[in-house]
Amino acid sequence: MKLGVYICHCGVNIKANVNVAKLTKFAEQLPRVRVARDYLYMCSEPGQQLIKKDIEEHGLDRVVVAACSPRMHEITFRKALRSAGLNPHCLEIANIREQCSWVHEDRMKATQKAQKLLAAAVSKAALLEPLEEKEVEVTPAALVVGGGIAGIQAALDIADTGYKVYLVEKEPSIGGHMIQLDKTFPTLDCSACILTPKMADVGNHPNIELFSYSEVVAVKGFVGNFEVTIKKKPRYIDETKCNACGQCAQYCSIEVPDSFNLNLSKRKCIYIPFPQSVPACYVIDPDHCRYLLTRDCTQCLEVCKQGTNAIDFTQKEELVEVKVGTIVIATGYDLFDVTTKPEYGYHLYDNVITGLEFERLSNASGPTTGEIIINGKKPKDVVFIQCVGSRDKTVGNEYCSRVCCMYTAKQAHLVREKLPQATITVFYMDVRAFGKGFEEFYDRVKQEGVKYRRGNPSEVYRRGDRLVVKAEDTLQGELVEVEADLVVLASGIIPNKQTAQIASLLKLSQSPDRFLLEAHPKLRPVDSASDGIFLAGCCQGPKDIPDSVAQASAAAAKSLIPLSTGKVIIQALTSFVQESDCRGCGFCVEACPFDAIELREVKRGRRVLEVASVNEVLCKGCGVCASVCLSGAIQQKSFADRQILSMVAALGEEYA
Amino acid sequence: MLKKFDPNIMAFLCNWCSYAGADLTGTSHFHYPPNLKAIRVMCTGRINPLMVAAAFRHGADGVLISGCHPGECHYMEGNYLARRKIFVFRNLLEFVGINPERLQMSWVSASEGKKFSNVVKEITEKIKKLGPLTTFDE
Amino acid sequence: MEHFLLEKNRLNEFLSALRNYEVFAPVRKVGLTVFELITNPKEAMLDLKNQPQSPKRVIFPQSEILLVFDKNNAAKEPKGRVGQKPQVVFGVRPCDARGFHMLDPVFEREYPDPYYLQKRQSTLLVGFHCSEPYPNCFCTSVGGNPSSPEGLDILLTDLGEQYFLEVITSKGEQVAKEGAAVLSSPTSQQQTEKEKLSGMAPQKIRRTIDTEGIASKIEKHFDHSLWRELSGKCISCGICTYTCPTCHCFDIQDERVRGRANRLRIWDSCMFPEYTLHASGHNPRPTRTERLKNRMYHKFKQNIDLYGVPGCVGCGRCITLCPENVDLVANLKVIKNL
Amino acid sequence: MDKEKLVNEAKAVFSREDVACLIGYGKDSIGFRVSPIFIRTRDEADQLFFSPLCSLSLVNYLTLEKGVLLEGNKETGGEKIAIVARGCDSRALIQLFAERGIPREQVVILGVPCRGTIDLKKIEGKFPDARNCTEVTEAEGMYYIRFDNESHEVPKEELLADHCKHCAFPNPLVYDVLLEDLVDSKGAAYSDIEEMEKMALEERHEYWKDKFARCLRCYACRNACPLCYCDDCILERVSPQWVNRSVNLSENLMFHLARSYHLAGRCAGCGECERVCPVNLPLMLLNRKLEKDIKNIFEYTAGSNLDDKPLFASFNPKDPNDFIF
Repeated sequence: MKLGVYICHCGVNIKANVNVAKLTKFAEQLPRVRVARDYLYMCSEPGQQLIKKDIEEHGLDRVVVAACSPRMHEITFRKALRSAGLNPHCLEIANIREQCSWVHEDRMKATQKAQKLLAAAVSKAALLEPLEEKEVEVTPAALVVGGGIAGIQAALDIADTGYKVYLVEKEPSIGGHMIQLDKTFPTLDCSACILTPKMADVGNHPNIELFSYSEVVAVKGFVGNFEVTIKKKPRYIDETKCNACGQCAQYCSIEVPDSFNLNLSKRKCIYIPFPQSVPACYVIDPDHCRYLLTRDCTQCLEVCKQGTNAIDFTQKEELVEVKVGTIVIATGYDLFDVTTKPEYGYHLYDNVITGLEFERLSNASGPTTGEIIINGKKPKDVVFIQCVGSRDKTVGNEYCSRVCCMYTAKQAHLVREKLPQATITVFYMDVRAFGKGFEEFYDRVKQEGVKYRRGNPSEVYRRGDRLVVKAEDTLQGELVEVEADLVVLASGIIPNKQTAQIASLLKLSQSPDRFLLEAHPKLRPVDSASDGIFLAGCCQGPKDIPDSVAQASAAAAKSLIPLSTGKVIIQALTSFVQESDCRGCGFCVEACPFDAIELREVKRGRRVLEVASVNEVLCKGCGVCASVCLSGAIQQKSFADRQILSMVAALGEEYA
Repeated sequence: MLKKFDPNIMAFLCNWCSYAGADLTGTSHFHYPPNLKAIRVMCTGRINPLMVAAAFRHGADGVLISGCHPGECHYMEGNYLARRKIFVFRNLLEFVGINPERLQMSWVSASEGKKFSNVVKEITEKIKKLGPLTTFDE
Repeated sequence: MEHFLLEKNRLNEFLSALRNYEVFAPVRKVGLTVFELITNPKEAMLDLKNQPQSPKRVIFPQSEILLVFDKNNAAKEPKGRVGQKPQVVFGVRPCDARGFHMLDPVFEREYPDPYYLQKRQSTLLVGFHCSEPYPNCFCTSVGGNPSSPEGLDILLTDLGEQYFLEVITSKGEQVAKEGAAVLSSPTSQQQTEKEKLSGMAPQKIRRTIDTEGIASKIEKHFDHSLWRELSGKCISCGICTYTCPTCHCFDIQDERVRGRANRLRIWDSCMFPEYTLHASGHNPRPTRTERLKNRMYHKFKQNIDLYGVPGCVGCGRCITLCPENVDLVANLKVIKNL
Repeated sequence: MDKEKLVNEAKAVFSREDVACLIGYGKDSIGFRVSPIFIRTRDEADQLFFSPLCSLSLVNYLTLEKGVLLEGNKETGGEKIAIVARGCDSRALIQLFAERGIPREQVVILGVPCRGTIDLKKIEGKFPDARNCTEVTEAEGMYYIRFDNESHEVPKEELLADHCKHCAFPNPLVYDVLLEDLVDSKGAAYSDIEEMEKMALEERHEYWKDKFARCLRCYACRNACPLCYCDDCILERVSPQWVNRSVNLSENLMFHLARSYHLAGRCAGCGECERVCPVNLPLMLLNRKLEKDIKNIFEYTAGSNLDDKPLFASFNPKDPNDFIF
């Protein structure tokens, strides 16, 4: 066995804190090492050439690279090995940057640690075995979960490329939060105007199969071959027949708060969320429908029978199975629950509202047809409070919601437009106007006579028939009380309440802010940690519309890679069974979280016995099986007991 | 002069959370003592407590096993399975008179770079206080 | 050689006088009687009846470092391998002393083994006449005797208040000199009593077997189905071989821990399946039947062919300590009666 | 135990004609010793007996050199093995069945309710010169022992095997034939373990160091264990080498940590490891310590239920988390 060891300076990132020359000398005397070199940037083209040349000239059969984390460049170096004709899995990386030079101050000790890490990598490398990477076919279809702007964009991009898309939306219509908004900052386009054509495109797209009023309930399989179970909730209306004539709603006698308008108005029990809904199909609210509850009302049924006869009370919940190659998650956000900040009085006063409620008030299709009327009156003094539920450790949200500064500025502008006489005050902590045209818009709003006061209000309370917002103006250094008859709370963004459920369904991780975690914050911002599953929009973190759209298109592009290549390489680090050692106890079968192991009969001499057998396609390579096996028969490739133990032994030695 | 006790601590870190978290510690340049040396595994569920015993036998004064927070395992259950095994093994160690504090387990996510450095600092201090593990010196 | 008398209450003084020797004696450790280096004569427990392990390990330890390697692969002898002082093993039963006699030719002939021989030459055996044999003792059936001095340098016989001390070899004479201050001369009456005890001893042995002709029976019935019955109870553990005073098989292993690399000699046991496992995976003694047969063949056929005596001193440990009561004497009888 | 009943039931087992071999207890000719005997014909069943001296477990013979008991009796065409099993043995059997060591259908179980067995080391220590014991019976806390034409009465406490003192499963949990009426069972008791737990860490360390330093690594504890039945034990392998061959405290401790860990959630409490140890290591303390923790914390008892998932292949999100750093 011939090993090559390659030690990277990473410019000065490693070299500054690790004695690279000493490390190279040290590497030279390690067992089986044929050649040891150090280089400025091992990951660079010339660096990789060094490795390739040595593989060819010295006939190296294992390569150890001491550099940055394997999570950074393992793939880079594997490719280098492959191009030099060596199996890419004959590589071991010693992480002497992230876990050594960057975290230790004492150069001597960092060098000593680097020696140990390198010795461990060398001892493991000697035991590495070439692994075969297998390919599997990809189902040429994608699943998009969530029908907000991100989901819509992703679905359209994928479908336009010619692949089938299943778009699942839990609400009766796609559109998400964006369809509820009035104008969009900073350009002031009408949100619905720019969104509804895209929604219509979804509805009409030959490659998109829309599952509205549906949820994903189970996902099995792996990249290229996901099997998804979708639960279709009964609308009690035949989507193919309903022409959204609206007769039914006229006859329906039950009125319930209209959730689309954030309960600021009422709707009927049989309803369409909003006129441009896609699909353009009514839905019956099962919690309130008299027929469904007590069977004593058939008004809508009667009237519909005279029309398209679309109402069907016999509809049942339906489970549909689809097969897809990739999945885009675009489950969006929820608004921070402002009642958890009781000092702002949202639960007490009707004229304290949230930013989204303001959007509905201001929206021409909203409950007041766009007039800003609260308690029957046009407010004279309007106060906006920013950062409600954002940048606030007391409610567990340390992050900035990224949209509130600008939507507040936009809403202040709308107030100015609609109520030219009103005084408008914005309380803010910092104004973050970082996007294209944002600062200019903020400036414009200030010019329009909107008073920005720096300070985080401590309380909103009623004095007489008016509200008082109490705050410390931290620029003036004074306590201020501002009277208002409308207070708008710029509530922040939190992950959709179903995020945790989605995460466990798809085995995705969540970051501490509870948004879904991307595979890498810089380099893989739209990938999840699971192959074939991508993230778009606010499920990954707060975003404005252009960012959501951009990420959605990125996620679509990423998910198209396996679809268009038609093949994915399944990971090689699966488990394998040494059959002669297997006693067929089935502990691994029980322990495997992926049902990837089964017992299979084999003949051993005259005896027929059962041994474990791994389905490499289902195996995700966690190695749980290997840790419960008493006879050591099942092992994980590249993480076998003997490989791990060799590292343990090497780390236990002292090196000069 | 007595040589100052410089403990040898071995860590088994899961690829997805704690190893990534340790990488983030590096990227963020949070410092911690160099006593701890990590072995990457794909999941804490891979870790067999006998590996811990082997680490002690080969000279570790302390062992850290770190993985994803409960419910966040990349493989769904690996960390839960590991926790159970390590719990039992710690009890066994204690019963034969080896301080169970020498075997630590932590949950460090990919985003908890700061936490990782704190964990390493604390465990290093802890093992320094306990002194060298001499049971396996022979 | 000379005869002396040692007052029992002066035994500690006698042991203390052996300043120039490292003294091994049976000591009681965690409920067991084992031979260990003693620093204080009071530690010695002259519990002859309860020695589950023979003193074989004093000269032929279970694990013995032969060589130490350093980083540059330079090999050297381990420090302090050979005792600085000569050794005395005190409290040896005559059968165990005979055991050393059986080991000697193995390590002397063909390939003289310096590790064994150096220690053997610098070790002196002080034995006790065996007045109370174990229920499973059968030394008289394999050429031994509870009062035999064979293999010993000094033999003590318990006379009640005194020990009758016989010097057997010149090495023993040296020890007697060291302890001369506490030794006196026996009376003729004591001499007679000692001889009487010696004469009675063999009658206390309960178990006997006439080993005449067994070797040829084993040879002849090597493929007999009865071996399978005899080995039915055996669980393939190493107790019989590890407690046997004459078993001497060992394995050589290179081990590396914490940067220290050692070449070791470690006892092996023919009861283990791995003992004959070939690198190919083939095992010529795959089951307990072959292994148990081999052990009996080796002791009662091969050893006689090689060294003229059975490789067994009849100490009975393999019978007493066998957890499943595999009974060597009973098995020999079965074979003999075939 | 009524010998006649035992023999008759054993003979009845052979009348089924599908039983190749019956593993039972036979009186040995020496002292108090009892041996496993392998009955292959109806007539041989007369050799069977059961008394408090039957302290050994026979279950390991089911898996030792798999299938050898069956192959030995080709002419009968038998397929099944019958076995005399006490409470602890039945737990071992359940565990074996659950982990597919042997199929349930292949074993005919003659269940013996057990009042505890005598520690051979204790009784041989008390009567070292006994040549041939002819009878041991138990009544009201006393053993009545007859050997060499003498009769002795000894309090049960004095001779009872340590692991039997704490037995919570005296009755067979699984059987095809029950040989006696069931006996009363106490709950699990762990006073011995609790005592050990009270010791200072250092003190316990010294205690075990002294013990493990004595280990001969004869592997009798493993080979006698009904649940250590891998063809090729990982603790004897050289790649990976979990335990070096050197016999010293470090390696011995490694071996025993691994051995007891491998029995966590599997040990049936039969005490074989301790019984066979030639250097008297109190190995059941380790096994029982784990059994106690596993029972108290995970509510898991090995060998009590055929359908239980293996302890370490299952979890509860509410498993202890306090120890996490």
